[in-house]
Amino acid sequence: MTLADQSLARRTMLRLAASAFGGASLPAFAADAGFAVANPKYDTLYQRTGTWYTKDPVWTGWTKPRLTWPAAGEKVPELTVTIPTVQISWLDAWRKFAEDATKLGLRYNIQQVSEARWLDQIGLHTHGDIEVHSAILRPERIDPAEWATSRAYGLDRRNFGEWVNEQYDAQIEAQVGESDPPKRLKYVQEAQRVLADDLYIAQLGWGPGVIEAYNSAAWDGVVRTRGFGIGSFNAMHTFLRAKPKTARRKMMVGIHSLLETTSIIAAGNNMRAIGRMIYDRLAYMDENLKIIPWACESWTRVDDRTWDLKLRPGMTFHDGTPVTIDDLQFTFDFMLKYERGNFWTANMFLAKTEIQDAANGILRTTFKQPYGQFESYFLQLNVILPKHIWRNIMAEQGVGEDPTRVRIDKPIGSGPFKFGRYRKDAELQLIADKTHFSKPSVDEVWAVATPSIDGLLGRLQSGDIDLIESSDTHLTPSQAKQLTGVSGLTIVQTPDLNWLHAVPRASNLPWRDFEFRRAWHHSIDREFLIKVVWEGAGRMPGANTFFVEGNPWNNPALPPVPPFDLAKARAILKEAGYTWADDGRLVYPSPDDAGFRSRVRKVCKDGYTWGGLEMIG
Amino acid sequence: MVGEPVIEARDLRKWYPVRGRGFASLLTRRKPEFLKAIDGITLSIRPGEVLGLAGESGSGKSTTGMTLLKLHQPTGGEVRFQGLGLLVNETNRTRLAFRRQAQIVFQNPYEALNPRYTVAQSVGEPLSIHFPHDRDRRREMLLRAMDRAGLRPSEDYLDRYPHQLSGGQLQRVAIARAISVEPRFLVADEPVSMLDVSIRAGILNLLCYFASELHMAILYISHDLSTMRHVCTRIAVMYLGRIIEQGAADTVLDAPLHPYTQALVGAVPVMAGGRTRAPSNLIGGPADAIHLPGGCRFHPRCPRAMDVCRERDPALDLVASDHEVACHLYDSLSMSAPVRGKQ
Amino acid sequence: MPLLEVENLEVRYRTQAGEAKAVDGVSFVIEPGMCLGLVGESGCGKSTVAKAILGILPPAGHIAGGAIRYAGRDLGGMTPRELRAMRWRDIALVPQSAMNALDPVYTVESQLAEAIAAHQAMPAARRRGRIAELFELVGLEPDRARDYPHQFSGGMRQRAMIAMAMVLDPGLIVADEPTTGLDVLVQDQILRRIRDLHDRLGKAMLLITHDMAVVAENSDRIVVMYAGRVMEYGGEAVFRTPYHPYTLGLCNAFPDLAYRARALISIPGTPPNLVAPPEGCRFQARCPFATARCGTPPPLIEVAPGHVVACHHVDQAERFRERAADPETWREPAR
Amino acid sequence: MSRLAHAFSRRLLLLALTMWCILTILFALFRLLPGDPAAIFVDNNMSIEMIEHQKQLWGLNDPWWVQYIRYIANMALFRFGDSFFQNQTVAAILLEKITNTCAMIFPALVISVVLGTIIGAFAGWRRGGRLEQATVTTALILHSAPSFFVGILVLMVFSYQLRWLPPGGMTSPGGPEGFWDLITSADYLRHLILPCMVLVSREITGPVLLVRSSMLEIKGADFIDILRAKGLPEWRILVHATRNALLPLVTYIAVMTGLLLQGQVLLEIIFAWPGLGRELVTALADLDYQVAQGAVYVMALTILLLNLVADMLYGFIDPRSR
Amino acid sequence: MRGFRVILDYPSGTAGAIVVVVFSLLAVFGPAIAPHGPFEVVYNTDHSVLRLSPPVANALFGTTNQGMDVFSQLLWGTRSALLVGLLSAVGSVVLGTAVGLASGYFGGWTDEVLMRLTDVAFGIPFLPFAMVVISLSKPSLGLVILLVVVFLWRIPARVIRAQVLSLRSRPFIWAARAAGASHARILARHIAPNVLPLSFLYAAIGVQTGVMLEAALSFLGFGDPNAMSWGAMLNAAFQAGAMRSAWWWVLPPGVALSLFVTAIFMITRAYEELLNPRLRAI
Repeated sequence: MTLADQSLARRTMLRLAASAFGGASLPAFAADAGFAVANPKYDTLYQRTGTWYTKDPVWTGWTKPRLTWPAAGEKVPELTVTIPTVQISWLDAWRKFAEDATKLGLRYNIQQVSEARWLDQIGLHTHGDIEVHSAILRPERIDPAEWATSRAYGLDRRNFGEWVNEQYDAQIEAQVGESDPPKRLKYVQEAQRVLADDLYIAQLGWGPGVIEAYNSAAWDGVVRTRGFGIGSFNAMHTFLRAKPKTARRKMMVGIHSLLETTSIIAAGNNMRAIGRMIYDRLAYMDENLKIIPWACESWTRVDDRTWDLKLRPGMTFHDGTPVTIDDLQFTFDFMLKYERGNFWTANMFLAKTEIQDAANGILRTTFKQPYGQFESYFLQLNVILPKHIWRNIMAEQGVGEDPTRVRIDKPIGSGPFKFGRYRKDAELQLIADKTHFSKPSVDEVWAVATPSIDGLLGRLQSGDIDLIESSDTHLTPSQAKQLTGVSGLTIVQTPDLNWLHAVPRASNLPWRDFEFRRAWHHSIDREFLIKVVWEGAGRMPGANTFFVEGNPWNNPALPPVPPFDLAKARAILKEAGYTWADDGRLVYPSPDDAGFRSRVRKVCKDGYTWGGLEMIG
Repeated sequence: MVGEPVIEARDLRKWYPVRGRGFASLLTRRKPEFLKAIDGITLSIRPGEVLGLAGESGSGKSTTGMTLLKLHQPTGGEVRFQGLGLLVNETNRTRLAFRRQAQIVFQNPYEALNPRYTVAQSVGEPLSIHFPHDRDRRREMLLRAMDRAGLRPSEDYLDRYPHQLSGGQLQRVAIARAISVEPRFLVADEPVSMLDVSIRAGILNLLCYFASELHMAILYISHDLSTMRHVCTRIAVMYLGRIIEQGAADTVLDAPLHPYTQALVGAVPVMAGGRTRAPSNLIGGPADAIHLPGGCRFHPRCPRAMDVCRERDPALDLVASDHEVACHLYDSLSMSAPVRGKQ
Repeated sequence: MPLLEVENLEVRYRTQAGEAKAVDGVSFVIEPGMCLGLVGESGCGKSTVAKAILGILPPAGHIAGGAIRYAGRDLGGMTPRELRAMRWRDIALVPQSAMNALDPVYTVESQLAEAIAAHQAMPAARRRGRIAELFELVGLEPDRARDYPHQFSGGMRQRAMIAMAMVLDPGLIVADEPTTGLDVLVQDQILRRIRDLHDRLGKAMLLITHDMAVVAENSDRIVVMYAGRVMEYGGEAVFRTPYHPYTLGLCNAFPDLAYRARALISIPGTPPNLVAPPEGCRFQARCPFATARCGTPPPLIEVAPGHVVACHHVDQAERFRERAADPETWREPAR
Repeated sequence: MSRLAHAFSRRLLLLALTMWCILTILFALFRLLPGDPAAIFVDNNMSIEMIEHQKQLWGLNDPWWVQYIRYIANMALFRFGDSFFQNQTVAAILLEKITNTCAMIFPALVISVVLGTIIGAFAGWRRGGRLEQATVTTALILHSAPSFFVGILVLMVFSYQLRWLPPGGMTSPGGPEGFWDLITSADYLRHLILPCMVLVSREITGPVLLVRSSMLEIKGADFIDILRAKGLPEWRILVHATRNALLPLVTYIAVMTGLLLQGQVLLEIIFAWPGLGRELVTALADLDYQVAQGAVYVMALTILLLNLVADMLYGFIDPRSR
Repeated sequence: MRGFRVILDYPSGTAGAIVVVVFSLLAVFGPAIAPHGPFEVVYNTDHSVLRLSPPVANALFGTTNQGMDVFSQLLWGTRSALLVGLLSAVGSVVLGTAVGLASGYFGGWTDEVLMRLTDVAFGIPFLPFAMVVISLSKPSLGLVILLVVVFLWRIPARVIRAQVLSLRSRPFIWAARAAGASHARILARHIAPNVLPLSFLYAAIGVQTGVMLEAALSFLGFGDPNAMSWGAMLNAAFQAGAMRSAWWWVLPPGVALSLFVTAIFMITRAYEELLNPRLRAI
């Protein structure tokens, strides 16, 4: 289930008119609450709507005691983990982690809340000690900017652990401004090293594996895209290249839900992926995640912040109008003028576009700053909108400045699939555009909404669908096992890039103590998650990084994940001055333990600088 | 017939609002309409006297009984019990005192007892309310009441449940309950109309006994004039919330004056009378108690209606000693018409 | 030939306690044009007799013996089809509490029309005419025919029931407690209407009631029932010179408006359990004059022409009448 | 004003009052439960200024009573606003989903009522028979099996194993479009069979038991004896009895429709039926609170309106209450 | 109680009573006899997980996809299911009876206000409403019970009010009033005992409805994730896509649910016939 993450992304779509930047004046940070930030640059991390977290009674009620020096003999408090109720596997894993932690004298308070509440809580940083989250892949999320920034960068408000490591942040800031991929890789790898070294996030497991089943009696040549599998609309290679074995040239795809808009500007995950099958992206990735030209035949780097794009010649929109460089320029103009949602991430640094050579279809794009994510964000996320349709659409529909309110009932693009018929929450027909340069072999692709895994498996078994759209739904090994006997079905596993991580509240006690973090890492039985919960379909994480082995941005030379070893954990804690109370609970080192004091002040491991919250008093 | 009246009602009124109350009618603001179940009646009963209240269903007989007992709150008028007004200065103590003195027996004996109570519990309930701390006295009064009600020997009945008793026995239990606290005033609301002929007499005789021997004042409510002959000392005839004729039992039954009473008496089949009764000549059925006709409320049905009947509401006037009638036919006969607030 | 002969009728009900002999050997005869009054207290089986005659006993009840003959034809020997054809055309019913006797969701007219339609083909217009005619006859406004039963008052409903009973011009009308629950004035009107039908149209009637005065006023012959059996059967003499102690008791207990000063005397005790009735006379347990002989079934003795009494002691009737007037005679024996 | 009109206006007023209470509860639920409503609308990626602007747009900075009045006014006028995530008005979304849900429940309702009445009438008429016992017991067992359980079982048997019937949805992919074309097509009927079967198996219990017990009551009524005494054939009497027994059914049908309308979430998920209940589940998961709020409101309103209709209808059908 | 004995007069009532007693025993003693915890993973001898196994010796009803023992889960689930059923029944009936008594007995504005409240409760669609509340707050058994109570009290309230209204005008109540009994005495001694059988009936119906609704909510994923209940088991099986193959996982909770609900139905039907003699007439 990936609804949670979807919503996070989707919430971006709530659009803001371009004029939305009205200045709301905030009261001073921390006023008299006693909070202070080591490096004032990071004040903004604690800024929330209309006020500061330091003014939020829930947040301060939680944080203040955790920033107060523990008294002599004070026990390490219960550690709160908040898990959305839909994530049954997370809970299964944490039950075991909690059981093990008890042996260390740690108590977990596992809170289960509805997904809505969970999002609400992590958004307000009131979720407790640990945020658990899993990866959901989209092509652009292969880019390091995505997770490395959101979960660990000191200025990002999705940095739920409020971990502020200035050395790490320097690498993140450098990679964003580095437009040369090899150099950027260096920064990213260095950032990963800091992250893994400082033991901030905990990778719980790599996986679960991408296992899928498809109707091999009817289809040949499905394509396994690394991390995405065979049936993803985000990586549509199968739909472009699969060959029908029978007379039926329609491919039926089961999909969890189809309850959305058909406007690509307003769409959420699924529909946006489908939208990009209808509209052409500028660049795409192949099954090995290598960026390949798509609607842009090629692109040339002019300097740090300037690129020339060359449009692929001979493309036409589905209504027969040829695609011209005008359309491309119009698209960027439209995005710059209105769009602050889905395409904002791709275009936030774009400064301007000029037509360089109309005859050869060359457009020059200029950015506000050196731009490291040009290929992975800018080229992959942007599409070409038909100018003749979109030119006056905002005015015609009277939607003011908000492009998400535009209704596009029958999208027309230049992509490999034409929009066929659509019934919300039921079915969507995509008709292959045989004139497209990628020339799909199928005639049609039908997405059939089936809201339960049980229904999807049943339909696979009965032959009503050929495969399952895999952005949302993979099979577990036991599900795959159930389908192995079914004639005509073939089970395939694709190398995966997924993970499940936990982010502790680094700025708070006891996590402020690096030695505690170190011991904690040893208390996590990652193997249980992989062997039992994921039924073996996963890998032991090689390191505490978001870039799973197999991801092009992975740093192969990282310190390994601390192994599950309760004895070692105990030894570390003992070494660091922790003791155990009569009831077995872990007790903080004595208040005059100088080593403890200095570790807690520094938060980060020796060699790094802490820029975040200071202890009170 | 001696002594001061035990109970007296003066210009007693009980009106029921007919339209629904509540939020919605607050909002719709409809004018309230009233069903005038009792519309200004005056009566009194002395110790040892049995007043029969006769009339068709819907005439307000039962409501009168309930209102006299304050089981319904009167809308207007006055009820005096042993000379004291009941509506003023009511305290919990006076309320209880009144409850001890005034009791009721209902028509349907099958419904008159709590099905989950034994006879002893039912009969003993008033006692335990009024003498909560005196066990022996309660026991004694209980047995006396059972004996007086003819439930002999009482041990046979004490532990039985209502469903184990016959209708007649049930009615005796109900009576025993009513008289257990030795009240001075008893309302008997159609006490025999649901009983078989063969056992009616016993109940009626009990009532006579209470009046004559225990000097209770009894209001006997019935539509059956033939039983009244045997029980009542006086009879009042009600029509649409008013008493239209009142007098000694034999006088009213043998020489009724009001055309309505005449019709009522004439309509009772008699065993020995053969087929000699004259046909009733009333017109139509009773009027709507909500939209009462102007003038005499009986005039639309009255075979002898005159012009004056349509205009003026006749008062209950004395026409002979202990015989009152509210009818314009007897205007000339009326002796020293007592002045009571005429509308 | 008598119109209706009931001979030794036995009706039994299945109850949880066993079979109850609700009617046990009841016989009487109704001649054309005659009104027979069947009087008795509740539970004596008088309504069961009516139901048996009409063939509408509830599922738990059945005729266990005897015969009911209408115009010489035994109802027991008829096919259901013949029975159905006979019902209402020959024997109609004016039931107790007309409140529930009419289907509340159909108009009165349609319920009358239905009775006609079930037995004879008649064009709708003529049917309506017939109904209007009957309404006039019973004193209802014909335009009220299309009202629903609840729009009628109790008296009007009972009149409508009479009209319905008359709709096929039956040979016999069974009136089962036709005025119970009605006010005196209405009761009087209804009874007069029924008597009128009987007198004027010569309808044979079976009038069932617990009200002795009603029977006395309206019937040619009287049957007194007690606990499923006939106690006394005869003309008006039944009440004037009763022979049976039960009839005596009833007369003493009945408050009559016409008698001024007479002590009312009730009959002590309760009716016998019909599942296991006593041997012999059913009244013996309550009878102040009972002797050992009463333990055997009493003979039916014709004390006067057409006046039959089921008692061992008819010879002492004179003495009984005297003693019965004394309340002490009926004093409940101590148990 | 006639009595009926007066009763009707009184009922309407009460309905408005009730609806107002329910709306207030909804308002309180969505706004007073812990959490910042702004967190629902905004993304952590946005700048503080954008979020503030967004709050302004949604009116979240207004005092609660201003929000409350605006909310009640909007709801009363059926202005549910726009869906956060589907750029469509909530009203349009709900209308479509209600239509779909109705396309599932109405056939089931009709079958349940008609069949249930017939079975119930016979069961009540032939009281005590083995048939009656069997009917009642079967009805109870069918009613007790949770519909989601039964739903999955029938899917397994008829769809996945035997492949006789489609595994869910309202139509096959590419089936007929347009409301009338759809509901008159054989394809839709084939898709309807399984959910309808499950629904009927469950909902038929109500009419069966209700008609049976009112039949039992009516069977003892005096007028049935009279009908028999009138010499009417048995079936005519049965017609009379059934017509009387149907009166309480009218109320029941309305209540049942309301229950069905709100309660088909489970079946809609199992049978992939694009209905109102499923929309609500998705809306909640997506935090599309405008839709969720509108859906609950519409369901509550439907229930109340159906109750009103039932009361009024009862007034028309039962001559006694006219 | 007299009622219980009469229920046993009906064969179906007896059957129902036996089933309910068995389930109650399981609810009380089940967890003690359960070989495993509700979430405990069962391992094979070679320390691999006994995953999706049909019934075997050390997992009587087989295991789930996570290797948890279905038999143990069923026993634990019986406890939570019955707990929800019982508590929501008690809660709703106590509340409903109180409202019904007050509203029916005192009438007037008390009645008006309480009945309008009941109207509101009748207008609330349960499942949607419960889903909204749970998704806005923290799911727990307590919340589920509370919601079921909020949903259920309205029916006993209305029925008991009607009953009280008819009782209130019964002569024996008037007689008690004439005897000087206070309102409290009449309510406690005369009215309440006479509506208790109805309350009992609605309590039984409440148990059944509570169990059903908890199962439905759990099945939709709105149940308490820490409580193992029948609905949660079905939900787990459904989410695991194991419905079509792991019959040993699906059938126990499904059958238990149907059986329990049927059993209560049987009891309430028998009890209803007891209360309404018309249904009993031969």
